[in-house]
Amino acid sequence: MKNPYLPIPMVVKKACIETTDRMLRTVELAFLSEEDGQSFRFIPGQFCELSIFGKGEAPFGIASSPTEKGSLKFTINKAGVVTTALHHIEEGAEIGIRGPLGNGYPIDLFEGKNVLVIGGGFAFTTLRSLIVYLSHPKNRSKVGDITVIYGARLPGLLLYKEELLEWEKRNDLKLILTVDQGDEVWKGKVGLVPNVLEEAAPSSENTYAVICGPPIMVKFTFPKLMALRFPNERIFTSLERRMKCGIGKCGRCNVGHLYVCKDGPVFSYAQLEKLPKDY
Amino acid sequence: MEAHWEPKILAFLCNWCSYAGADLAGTSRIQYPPNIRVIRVPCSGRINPLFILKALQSGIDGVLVSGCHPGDCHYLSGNYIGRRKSATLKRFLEFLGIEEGRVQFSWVSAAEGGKFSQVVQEVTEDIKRLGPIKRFVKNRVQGV
Amino acid sequence: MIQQKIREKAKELLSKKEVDLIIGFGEGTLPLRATPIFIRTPEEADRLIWNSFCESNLAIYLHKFSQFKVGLIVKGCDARSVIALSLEKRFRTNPVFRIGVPCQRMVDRRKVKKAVRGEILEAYEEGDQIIVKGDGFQISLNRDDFLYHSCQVCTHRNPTHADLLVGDPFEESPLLEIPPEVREFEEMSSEERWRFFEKETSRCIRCYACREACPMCYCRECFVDSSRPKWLEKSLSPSDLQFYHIVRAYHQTGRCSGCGACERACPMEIRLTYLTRKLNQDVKELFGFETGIDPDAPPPLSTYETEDRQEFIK
Amino acid sequence: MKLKLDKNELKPFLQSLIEDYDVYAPVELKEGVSIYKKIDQPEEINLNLLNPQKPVKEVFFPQSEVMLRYERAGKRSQVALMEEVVRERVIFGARPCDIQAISVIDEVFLGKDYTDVYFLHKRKASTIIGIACNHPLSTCFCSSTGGDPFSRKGSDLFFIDLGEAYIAELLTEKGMAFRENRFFKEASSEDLTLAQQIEEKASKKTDASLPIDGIEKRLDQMMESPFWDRIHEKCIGCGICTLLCPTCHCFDIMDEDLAGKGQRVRNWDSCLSTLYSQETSGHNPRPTGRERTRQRLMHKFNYFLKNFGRIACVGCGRCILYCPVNFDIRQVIKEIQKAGDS
Repeated sequence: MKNPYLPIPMVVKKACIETTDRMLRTVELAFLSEEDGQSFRFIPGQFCELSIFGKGEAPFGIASSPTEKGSLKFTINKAGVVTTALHHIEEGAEIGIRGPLGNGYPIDLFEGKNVLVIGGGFAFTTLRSLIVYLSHPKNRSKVGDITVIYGARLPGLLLYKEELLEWEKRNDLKLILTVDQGDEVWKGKVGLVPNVLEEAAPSSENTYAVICGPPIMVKFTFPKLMALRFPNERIFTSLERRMKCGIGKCGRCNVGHLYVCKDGPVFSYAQLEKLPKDY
Repeated sequence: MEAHWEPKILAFLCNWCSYAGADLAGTSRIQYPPNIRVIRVPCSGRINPLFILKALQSGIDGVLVSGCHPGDCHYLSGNYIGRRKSATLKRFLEFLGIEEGRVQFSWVSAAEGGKFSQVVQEVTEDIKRLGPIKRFVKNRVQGV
Repeated sequence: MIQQKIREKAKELLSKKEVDLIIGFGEGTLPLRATPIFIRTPEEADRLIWNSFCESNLAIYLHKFSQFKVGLIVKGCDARSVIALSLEKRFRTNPVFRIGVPCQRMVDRRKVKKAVRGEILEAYEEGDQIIVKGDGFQISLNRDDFLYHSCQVCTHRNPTHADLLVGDPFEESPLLEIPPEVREFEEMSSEERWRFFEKETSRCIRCYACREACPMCYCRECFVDSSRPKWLEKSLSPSDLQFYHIVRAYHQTGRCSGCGACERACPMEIRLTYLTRKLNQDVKELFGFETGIDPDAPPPLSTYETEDRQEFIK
Repeated sequence: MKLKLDKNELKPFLQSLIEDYDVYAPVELKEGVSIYKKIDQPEEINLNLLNPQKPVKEVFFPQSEVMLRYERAGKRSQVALMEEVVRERVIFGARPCDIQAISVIDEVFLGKDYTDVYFLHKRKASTIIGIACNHPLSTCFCSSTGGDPFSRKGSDLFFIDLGEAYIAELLTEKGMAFRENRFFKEASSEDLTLAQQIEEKASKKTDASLPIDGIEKRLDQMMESPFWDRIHEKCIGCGICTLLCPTCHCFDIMDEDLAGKGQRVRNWDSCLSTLYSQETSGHNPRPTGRERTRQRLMHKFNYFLKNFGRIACVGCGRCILYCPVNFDIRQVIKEIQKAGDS
């Protein structure tokens, strides 16, 4: 029987610092065994436990899209022991991963619908996965309009800057970037994500909203979506909790009777409303 | 006891005195046993008892903490505060059953290269007499 | 008697709104036990009790209730913990109102249980006797034979610096100078002492109840929980258990009131007070300091005298 | 099948078990303190305490368990999994509540999505010999939580103490393997009648009156109730109740490393610890004793029931016996009823 605690060996293919504060680093991992690579199937919104022997494990949303074959990307905020190690790890080094874990975004539901993606700060990772996935030539026709609102505190803190530039050029994707505080070269919007959302006022008709960001942003975005008449069942968000096992055994990440690692991390607002406010 | 056993001794030396004392011993070509590994600290008052315990647990056979003579502290009172910690910790460890002499203290000024050498010799002899540390040291599980 | 007075004082303080709540003892759900209770209205004050089972050091609750004006029932040890905490500036905003009760020394429920065959279903005090009853038995035990180690040797049963005192102060002398097992320990060789410590700590299950029960263990991050630096591992390696117990005790140097809450809390019955007792002795001998007696004397490890002893330094 | 083991045959019986199995049984570490431990000799067993402090779950889910060992060589790591159980095990002397509790943990660890192989292997390799509680304590309330002092559920063999002998009931396939055991003999009808009488007497002794029926519904309404503001007040946040609980199964995973070699270990964890749910950012969804106490009780009496159709409490009474401040879960259950009904 498969041991769900055994990490799959991968190797760091590429790594780069994303932001001017140097707190966010994206690592691209390749499978050491081809077999592992082939059997690893995931959907946007799922996560993995990254494992560095001697330091431990920590959960990270998968930032790459299932359409980007052969490797996995993760963007890591430097905070604790494992994330610091992940910031120091060199290209070519081995790393373990366990996953894919969790449920992911309900991409089947999105078929034939418009998708509104709202992101803030470094929680944009799994949203990148979603956007790349949906806008892939193979999938683009399956959904209607794609609108992306993405904000960060400062222009330098936006993730995936080169890709953002490319997305801006696309005509099948509407991208609105905003920062809390601009600088001399910033040409985009200045303002908080909930306010920018209110101003952009995307139609809720036939549309699903996906939000991921710091708790405070999510908290203030929900009412704005309500005002735009998004029904609860069509708003999805990804929760973050302290996790260890990632498979619903170790306790700790539950919200009510549901486990963020196993039953989430993606929940609809309708689900969250029924759960205790324990997050 | 293993035939070739040489004790490992960790010495926490105050930057302003004992560390310079050790340096002086070196430049003056005064010999002292090579058993000590030096960690330079800003003041003997900086020594957290956890440092000493962690060293012993990791298999260090003896610990020496050396700072400035009373009245000479670069920060005025660091060594006095350290002295109280040292006094209570030393007694407590001995009470618990860690052998007397595993953890030692000295005052060595920057000018006392000779004294430094003397202290290291004494400490090394004491630890040799005690033998390798057995109590408290962590027996790593197989493979670790 | 004392119980009645405690209730009266509590009612008075609550009705005059001098305190937000009274923290004291109420009837426990098990024989030989009292339990901490939190009284907010004069009507509830009749739930307060006083007997030889009021073992908890209630100063532990001052952290939890720091935003309130607390009236605290204090025995000698609780009172000294309050002083020690205030020396460490734990409650600057709301001073604690201390209702002092001279302590008759508390009964060690485990000792009583072990002296009896069969389960104790009921227990009460009658003069200097404890009457215990169970299925088919009733036994009378001499109270003073069943006291906590920490209580046997206690020389500060009268609360220091209480805001009011309920009951008459006792003459301060220990029931026992040194408990026999401590004397035994002191006569051991270094090796034997280590074996004893090793054996005791080997039962540790790392519940940290000894830490949580101690009013002085309030670090925001305990050294055992620190991940950077990681001082020790969290498994049951004997050395890590010893590490924890050495540092937990040593961190009490000059801060421990000797209440024995750590030892009472331990579900594995690890002997702990002999460690802190030794530290208290040393601090008294070296620096002339006793925890919680002088509300102005700085904690001994945060100060110094130029004439402190140093014969141990080369 | 019901057989009989004379008490003077107990030691040879256990000795024979030790030869064939790893035998785990209650062992006294100090007067009044015991745990389940692997024994080398029958004399080590001590059944004086009804329940050892640490529950029998420890045999299946050790407090500290090495999950894997690793060794780094250059840029690659060698990994060795530590999930195998080398020798078959017999657990002797566990009480019905503790055995019930194992089936509670089964629900989580043997879950359908992922199987905790460490637990599974130990579970499969074990034969459980339960012992009936002739004299339950006043803190026992198994009869309120769906068990009773003579519950055979989960035992492969079940012993009933008749004074001079044990009745040995062989209940499962694993139990039936002992059918031909040379120390067992046939039980007489008098023996069986006596066992019956003891059972009837004991079953009346445990508290069956706790209002646990419907507790889930009551708690559903109580998530934000001021009830929690008061109930946690005296709790000092030590983990005794959770660490000694036979059904609690939370754990933490840590690496223990020494210069490129090391092991990944899991250790029991407790929802009452501040760090349990504290995120690296410092944010804690359960910042105070109020939320943590609520989590402990909600998990046992509401969440677990929602997920698995049963409560996660077997009424062993350990949390009552060992709590330093006399936090009594029976009282809390009653107060939940009061609060829920008002």
